[in-house]
Amino acid sequence: MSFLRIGPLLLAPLLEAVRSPERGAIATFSGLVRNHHAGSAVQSLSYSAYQPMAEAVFQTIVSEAEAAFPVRIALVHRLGEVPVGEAAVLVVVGSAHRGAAFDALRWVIDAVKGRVPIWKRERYVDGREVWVDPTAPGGIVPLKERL
Amino acid sequence: MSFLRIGPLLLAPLLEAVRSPERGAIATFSGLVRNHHAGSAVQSLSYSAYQPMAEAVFQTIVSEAEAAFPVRIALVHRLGEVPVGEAAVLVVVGSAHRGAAFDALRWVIDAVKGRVPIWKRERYVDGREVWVDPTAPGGIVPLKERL
Amino acid sequence: MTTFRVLLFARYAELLGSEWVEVLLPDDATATELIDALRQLPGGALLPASPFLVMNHTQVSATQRLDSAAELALLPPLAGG
Amino acid sequence: MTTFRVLLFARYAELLGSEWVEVLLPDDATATELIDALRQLPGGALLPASPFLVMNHTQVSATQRLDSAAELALLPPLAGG
Repeated sequence: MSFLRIGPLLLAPLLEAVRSPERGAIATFSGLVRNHHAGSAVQSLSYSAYQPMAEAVFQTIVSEAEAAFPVRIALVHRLGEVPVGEAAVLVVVGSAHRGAAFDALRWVIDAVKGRVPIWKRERYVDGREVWVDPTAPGGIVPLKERL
Repeated sequence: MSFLRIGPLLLAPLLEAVRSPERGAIATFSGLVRNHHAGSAVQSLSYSAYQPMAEAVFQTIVSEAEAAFPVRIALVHRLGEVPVGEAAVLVVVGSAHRGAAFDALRWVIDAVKGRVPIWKRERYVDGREVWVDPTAPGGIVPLKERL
Repeated sequence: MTTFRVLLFARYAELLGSEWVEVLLPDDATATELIDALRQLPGGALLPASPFLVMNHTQVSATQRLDSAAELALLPPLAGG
Repeated sequence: MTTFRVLLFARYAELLGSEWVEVLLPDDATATELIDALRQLPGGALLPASPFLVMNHTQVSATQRLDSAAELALLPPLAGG
């Protein structure tokens, strides 16, 4: 199964994937494209990935989380252009009890942000385009001047 | 707006209620009826409430959470019979960033469980019926013998 | 003396066989006096000595005087969520 | 000498104007030698001195010897989620 998707992400199939009669708690996280970043009005953004490695790392994260917590995980991440307000990532966790579900949810989204080879390019309303780079001053790096 | 509902609960309208272009994180919790409790196979359960007080306490919890965290909250709780696998409570939190969303989500569901005057009666597959009572030994109290 | 009406829920309604009861008490009765009277009613012996009593949706302490015009309710241990 | 092919992504692909590059290096070249060579390429000067290099999806340390048959990739700072 692929974790990377082109086009809008849907929560319902992920909820179904973790639902079972012995699980009493389902926690979800939706990461949506905000209309502001680094002080600028965002028009849209675009995700790219090192796809085979990203798929492998997503699977590793899910396996590690399911070994560390008594939970079942489902997640998807969007690739390509994402308009403001739409989801870039969805994580769903099912568990017998809510404590483990919340702990695993936070762990998984932190791992996704920290370990999966995915990159984000932002287009601002004023026409500028940048790479999002958490290690750069201000968190962004301008695209090269077009020739 | 009423927080108590008869019949199946839907996540989608709650997601819409907290969605906005400046909120990049939506976290949800669904509390589902499990098929086992206190060592017994559950057939169904039934919620009752002190309705006017419950509505007021839900509103207080939402207001307190929205004052304590930079979030927007939506929630509903089901009343009456709920089959195994269906949701008894849904909590949805929208925020600019995920940390506040997770913190508020956990706070709200703990507050709902601890402060809202709602009661739960469980029917087991073997025919027994009990009141759920977290203060009782084993967490349940049998119903009186029927005359 | 004044009639105090008390709403009952869930297991307490089951124990006393009704969703509300009325008891006659002095006008300035306290929460403890009300609860003692409820425990004398048929089925009331299984009520705890210090149940969760609310007046107009707010918890009442044992020594607090009650207002018979307010909405009084006796709440079993909560089990929502 | 062996040809090492390196996949590039996002800003690094933009800097070097390509989604992959090939460089000729000694058979037992280390990660540092590969990165030094990449920084000599047109547009490569803006690459960091110690970028995130992976071989078959696993991070490579600076002194590690590379396998030209493995899949090498240079990863900009991650920004998923």
